[in-house]
Amino acid sequence: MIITILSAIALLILAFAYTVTLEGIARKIEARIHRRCGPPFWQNFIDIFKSLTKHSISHGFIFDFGVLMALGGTIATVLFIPAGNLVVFPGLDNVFVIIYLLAIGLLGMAMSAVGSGNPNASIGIGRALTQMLGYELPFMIVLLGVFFHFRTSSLSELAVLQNSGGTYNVLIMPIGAVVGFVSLMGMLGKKPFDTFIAPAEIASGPLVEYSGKYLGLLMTQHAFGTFIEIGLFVNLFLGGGKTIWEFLLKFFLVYFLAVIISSIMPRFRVEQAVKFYWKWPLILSFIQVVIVVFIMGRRV
Amino acid sequence: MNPVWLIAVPLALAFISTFANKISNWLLILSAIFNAVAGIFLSFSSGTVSYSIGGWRPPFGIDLIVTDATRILLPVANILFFFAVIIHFSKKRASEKFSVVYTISLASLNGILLTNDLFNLFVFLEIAGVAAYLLAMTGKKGESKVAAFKYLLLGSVGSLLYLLGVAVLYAAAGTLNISAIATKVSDGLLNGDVMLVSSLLMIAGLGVESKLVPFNGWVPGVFTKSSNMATLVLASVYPVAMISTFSRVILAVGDRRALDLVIVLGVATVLIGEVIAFKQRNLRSTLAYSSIAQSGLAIFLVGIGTVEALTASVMLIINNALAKFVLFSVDSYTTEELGADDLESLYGLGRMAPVVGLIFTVSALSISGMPLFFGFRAKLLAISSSFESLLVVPIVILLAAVIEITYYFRWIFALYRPYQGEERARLSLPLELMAIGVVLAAILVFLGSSSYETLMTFSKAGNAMVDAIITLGKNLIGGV
Amino acid sequence: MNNEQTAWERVANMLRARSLWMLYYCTGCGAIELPPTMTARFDMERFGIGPMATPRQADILLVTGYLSTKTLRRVIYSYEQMQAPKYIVGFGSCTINGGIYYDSYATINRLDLYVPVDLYLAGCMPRPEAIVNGFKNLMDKIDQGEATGWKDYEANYEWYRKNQIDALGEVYIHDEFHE
Amino acid sequence: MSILTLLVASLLAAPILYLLAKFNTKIAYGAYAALQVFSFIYVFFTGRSNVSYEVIGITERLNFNFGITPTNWFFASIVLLIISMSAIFMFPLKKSPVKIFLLALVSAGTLGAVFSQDFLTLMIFWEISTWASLILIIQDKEKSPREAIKYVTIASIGTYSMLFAIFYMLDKLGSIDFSTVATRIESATVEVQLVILISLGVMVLAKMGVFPLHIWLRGSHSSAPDEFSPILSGALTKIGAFLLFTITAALPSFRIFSQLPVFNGIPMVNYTFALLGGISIVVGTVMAIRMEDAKELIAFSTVSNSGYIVMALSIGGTYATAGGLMHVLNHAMASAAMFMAIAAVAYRTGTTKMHEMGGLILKMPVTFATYLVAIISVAGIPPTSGFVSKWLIYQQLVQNGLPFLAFAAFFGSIGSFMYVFKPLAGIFLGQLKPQHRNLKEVPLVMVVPMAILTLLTVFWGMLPSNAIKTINAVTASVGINAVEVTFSRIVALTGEWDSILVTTVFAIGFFISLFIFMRAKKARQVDLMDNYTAGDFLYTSELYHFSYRMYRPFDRLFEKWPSMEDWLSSLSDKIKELGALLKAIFYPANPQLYIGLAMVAIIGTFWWLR
Repeated sequence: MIITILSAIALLILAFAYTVTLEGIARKIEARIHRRCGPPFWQNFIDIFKSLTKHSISHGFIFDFGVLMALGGTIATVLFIPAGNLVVFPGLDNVFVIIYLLAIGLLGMAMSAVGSGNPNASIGIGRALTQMLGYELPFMIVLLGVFFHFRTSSLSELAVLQNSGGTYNVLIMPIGAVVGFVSLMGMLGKKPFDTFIAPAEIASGPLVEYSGKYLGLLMTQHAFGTFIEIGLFVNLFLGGGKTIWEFLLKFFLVYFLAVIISSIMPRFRVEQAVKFYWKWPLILSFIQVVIVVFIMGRRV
Repeated sequence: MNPVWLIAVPLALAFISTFANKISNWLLILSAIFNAVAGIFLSFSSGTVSYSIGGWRPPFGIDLIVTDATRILLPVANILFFFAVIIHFSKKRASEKFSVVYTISLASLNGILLTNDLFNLFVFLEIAGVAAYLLAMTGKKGESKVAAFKYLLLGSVGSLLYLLGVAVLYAAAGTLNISAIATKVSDGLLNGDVMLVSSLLMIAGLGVESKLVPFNGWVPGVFTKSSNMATLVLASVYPVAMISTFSRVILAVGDRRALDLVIVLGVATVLIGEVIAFKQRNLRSTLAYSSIAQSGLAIFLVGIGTVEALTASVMLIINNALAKFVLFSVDSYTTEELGADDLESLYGLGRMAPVVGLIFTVSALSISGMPLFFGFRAKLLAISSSFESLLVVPIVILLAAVIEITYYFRWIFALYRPYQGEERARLSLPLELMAIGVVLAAILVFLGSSSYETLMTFSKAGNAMVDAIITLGKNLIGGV
Repeated sequence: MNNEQTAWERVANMLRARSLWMLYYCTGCGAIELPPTMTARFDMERFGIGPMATPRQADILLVTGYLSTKTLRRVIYSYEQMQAPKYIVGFGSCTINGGIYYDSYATINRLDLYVPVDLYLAGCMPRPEAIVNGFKNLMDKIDQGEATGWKDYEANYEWYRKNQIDALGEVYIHDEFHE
Repeated sequence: MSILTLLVASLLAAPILYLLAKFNTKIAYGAYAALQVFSFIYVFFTGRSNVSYEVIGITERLNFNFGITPTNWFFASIVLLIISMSAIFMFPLKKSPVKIFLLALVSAGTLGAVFSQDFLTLMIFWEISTWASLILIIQDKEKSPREAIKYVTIASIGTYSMLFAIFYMLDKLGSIDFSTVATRIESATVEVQLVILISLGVMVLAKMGVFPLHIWLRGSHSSAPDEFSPILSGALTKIGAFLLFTITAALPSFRIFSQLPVFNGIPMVNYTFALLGGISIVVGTVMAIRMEDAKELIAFSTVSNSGYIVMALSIGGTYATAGGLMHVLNHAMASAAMFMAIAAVAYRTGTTKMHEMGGLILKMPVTFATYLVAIISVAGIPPTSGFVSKWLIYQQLVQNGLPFLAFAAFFGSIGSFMYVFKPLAGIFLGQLKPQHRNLKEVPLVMVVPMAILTLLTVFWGMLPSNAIKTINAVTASVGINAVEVTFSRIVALTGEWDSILVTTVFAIGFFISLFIFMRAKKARQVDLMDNYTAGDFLYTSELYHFSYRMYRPFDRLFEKWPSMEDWLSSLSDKIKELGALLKAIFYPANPQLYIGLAMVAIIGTFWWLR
């Protein structure tokens, strides 16, 4: 019990510190690609804490409640992500639970944003939900193949099985891993799939009315969300890690790749994004899962 | 009581009324009352009884036959006729010209239901036919004359074909008594090809009056163009006699092979009738095509020929007669009151005149075979017995039933839809129509929700349809 | 001006100085100087300064160019939608003295009569170097707790309000077509 | 007292209530609600343990067979729960004697159907409730007759298909009892088995509103009286699930079709049904996303969720069967709660068009909470019961390796976020319309049933083991393995999860964020109209409420798809054209043509038969 609580606290702090640092590094990387100098890597910490010190406005009960629900749901989800050998709830970290628990955060965010009464927020949420229907489908279908193959949907067990089997899933199911990565880009809201934020067009969409601490909380939520999404990918396809350091390294590599790709991309319109996801990633995911189910079979 | 009175009394009264034109209406009513009472009286006994006419023993002379089937169908036909007469004459604008025709048609219909002789049947068919042609031309417009003329043409051809069939059969069997021929047929004494030819000719001949495709071209014209009273009689009373006689004759003296044809034609009639009825936007023509479909339904069961099938057939005939009576009288009432009977002009009728709405709904639901109504029991039995045949038969029947339900519900909903047109005067429902409609609707509901024992009567009728004539024939031949 | 700060405020001000999100109100031609300031040549982001989409999120209101009575109304509205601590940067000489259109009936000549301006960037237009320099000055001011325009606005709201009404007039019919 | 007494009482209640309502509608509605609540309590508490059978003879071969088995009890409790809640809920709404008569008839028919032990009893009582509901649908609204015609057609397709199946069974197997048929069907030939199960399946598809027979749902559900929609969607479609469970689980469809081609452990027939379920998930989801009327939207969500139930029960197996039954439970509650919430809103605002409302959250907080929990359940998010069923269904999909069905399941699940959020945003969130400024929450009598359904949804979400244990008893009675559960954990093939843990962790996360939120500076409350407008001034709230065509980009993707909505009307046009053709052939204008036709027929048949 005590160990669970301690590891939960450790995981939360790790997730926050590491992801926010990486976000800062990402800004730096992006700046370097633009041939700029870029902000210091701790810039995102400053941004978050500054936001928390500012004054803010609220648009009523649901505006507050939704933000709390978003952050609460996301924090809850983080606790189910195994980080190397730091596993808070071994065996109970079912991927379906993680994906649906993450949806609480999304729903809270959506409610709060629309509760602000700003149409830009509604448009942004509409786009975000539409895009979600795009990227989740191929991802979930690939997951079906993974679970079928390994006979488990527990994230930590999947990582252990990959490590003990000697090969990572990215080698066993390369097509699936590619699809998973493309879906991950959508989940992270990285370009070209960031149409729901679109600052110049719909004034940053869902975030349009958030000020001060609300913005700070949502930035924290975003950091946790990033940790969950990349953590899922690392554990599913790259075997998690035997130690926490291995996990963090893989995490960094995946995030780095995503940032590099996103910084040279233009932006899809939302229906283009959905069409894209329903074309190549979906076809590839079906190919992958058919290979897994009908040719490879279950892992012995 | 000797059933010959059911024929003789109306015939005699008709004869009198040709001389006493003034009282012909009263004579019609008198004969209708007499026949209704006598019909009911007849139904109290049971079993198959043969009555010889003129003292000649049956295989040689003409005889009338009363079976368990007749005991149901005869009262139904006579009572409905009586109701039709009441509805008609209560309006006080009855034309006296046609009273004789009605009286004669009553006599001939009873004759058709009762006779056990093929040639005698032909005579009654001719009389009924001539009466029907005259009734068909009673419509207000000239179109009804055209329709009646078509009916005349088809009817005469049908009668001739029937007569030809009878002649062929007579040449082969040497007798005209249905029971006697039936015995010979069942003993295999007749040549197969001769039988087939005569059966085909008789199917075609009787098919005209029984509204079997493709011999029923007259139906839509006559039913839509003729006067209300004539349509009521032609659509509810005539089918009872015609379809039951069709099945009686074909089952008794028909070739087994011809029964396949009956199934095919019956099912085709159902499908064609329902599909065309679905298209109609006018209540009376919908009902006309629905009548065609219903007779097809009753007739294809004859082709199956089991007791269950014939029971279903009798039930369908009665269900159709009762329900169509109500539906056609509601239709004639609306055409008179509202001037039209298309879908839009019926809007709101059910709210304006609740009783009309109620009896219409009950009858329509019964015809389309909803649970709780008589039609459901009939259709249930029909479908279950149709499994004797190919699997495609019940499927087609069910498909047709779906179409039927859809268009009947269109009409029911139309009745209850809010009406947006100009203000209409409050409709006053004639008392007798209300009473008769409610009684008939109540009977439909009662029979639909009654226990199995009540429906045993129909089972007896179905049994009689299959067995009675041939049993009688065996006795007769044995007697010879 | 009272310059004493609690420790908490000092930390907060330090953070605020290093993370400045700006809302640029492109009223005039001055905005053309911002892209070079943000992109590779001068790279504003290294100071933690970045553009934000809405006044709710922003710390700095950048009024880039001359103001007419019509735009001033919107500047004030946007400023009031921003959350404290908030700073206004008047960009170019138009915000100081009306610029080349100073004698037009519709031009607002002095921005700080209506909203508290924490920093003016002089020039027509100021070069990116000047902008960066100005922002550095603003950061220093914030760090030391001297950029207190938002407090002034709260304290002297009556005065600002009167000036605003004098320039813009009272609006009696509140709908989309009159304000 | 027995089930039979209850049934007779509810049937007799219909005319009595009608007469009572002529006298005083309030007493009649109160009596109706009391009767329904009593039946629910009676069935729920007495039927759980005992198994009993009752028979009334109607013919020598056919009987009305009633019985309480775990299956009957399970479905009856769900259906009666929904009906009794709606019965309380409808009290303040528009009353009429006809409506109460029909409602009582619907309830009686439903009661008879869920306690039936043979197909004919099931069908007859089902038909009673169907036809009563049909007339009930056309009571209130203008457009309803046109929509009800679709219902009639589809329902009669189902009815006659089932009638066909019943007589076919009687003919080939000699019985229509569930239990006797289950034993005899195994020795029948494949054709017989196929005909029986497919024609019963058509009934299921028609009544549950599953592709391709789903077209009636939109019109009927949306044009039904507001108080009746919860019953229609929550209770009546669930009888279809009862029949489906009977034919897939009680009749051993898996064993008897195992000689046919089998895909991933699922026989072809079941796979086809599952596929139809999958298609209706997708169709229902896409159409629901595109609707602008809240009731039409929920109607399509019913299509989608019926698809889930059909898919799960057709796949069979331990997890999908349990998941399907669980989904019956939580979709009944969720859809009833959603329809109730919309009815409550419509009761106050008089409209169900989403873009005509907005910002009602503070005006109608309980209604909002009801709707919120219901949609969380529909979307399958953890602390509600909706997640449990979806999780179980996914387990089976993974176990059998069914990517195409899984595609549909995932599509429906993720797509449901989109459609359930639309009414939430359109009705409850966003800008308040000026004409709704003085709205109040609905009366207590409407609030209570909504609250009960909400609490039950959350309860079974936090403690699914409670429901799963009951479902295990149901599945055990038909010989399917039980899902392994402990107090808080559910264990399945690919892992386990702990509902209490998930709830606790979520609560902890929530309190962490609440702590940060409280520590930071208190926010200033501003009006909804004080909003970022790019500097423009705003006074008309309608202009700032974005809910009409919220998913326009998504809409555009599906604009050119063929509309199943037009299928029926085009079919009816086809039938009419065929009618015109047949009329031209068989009823020409000239009498000589008839006679020619008749002659051709006679000669032709002579050669055929000879």
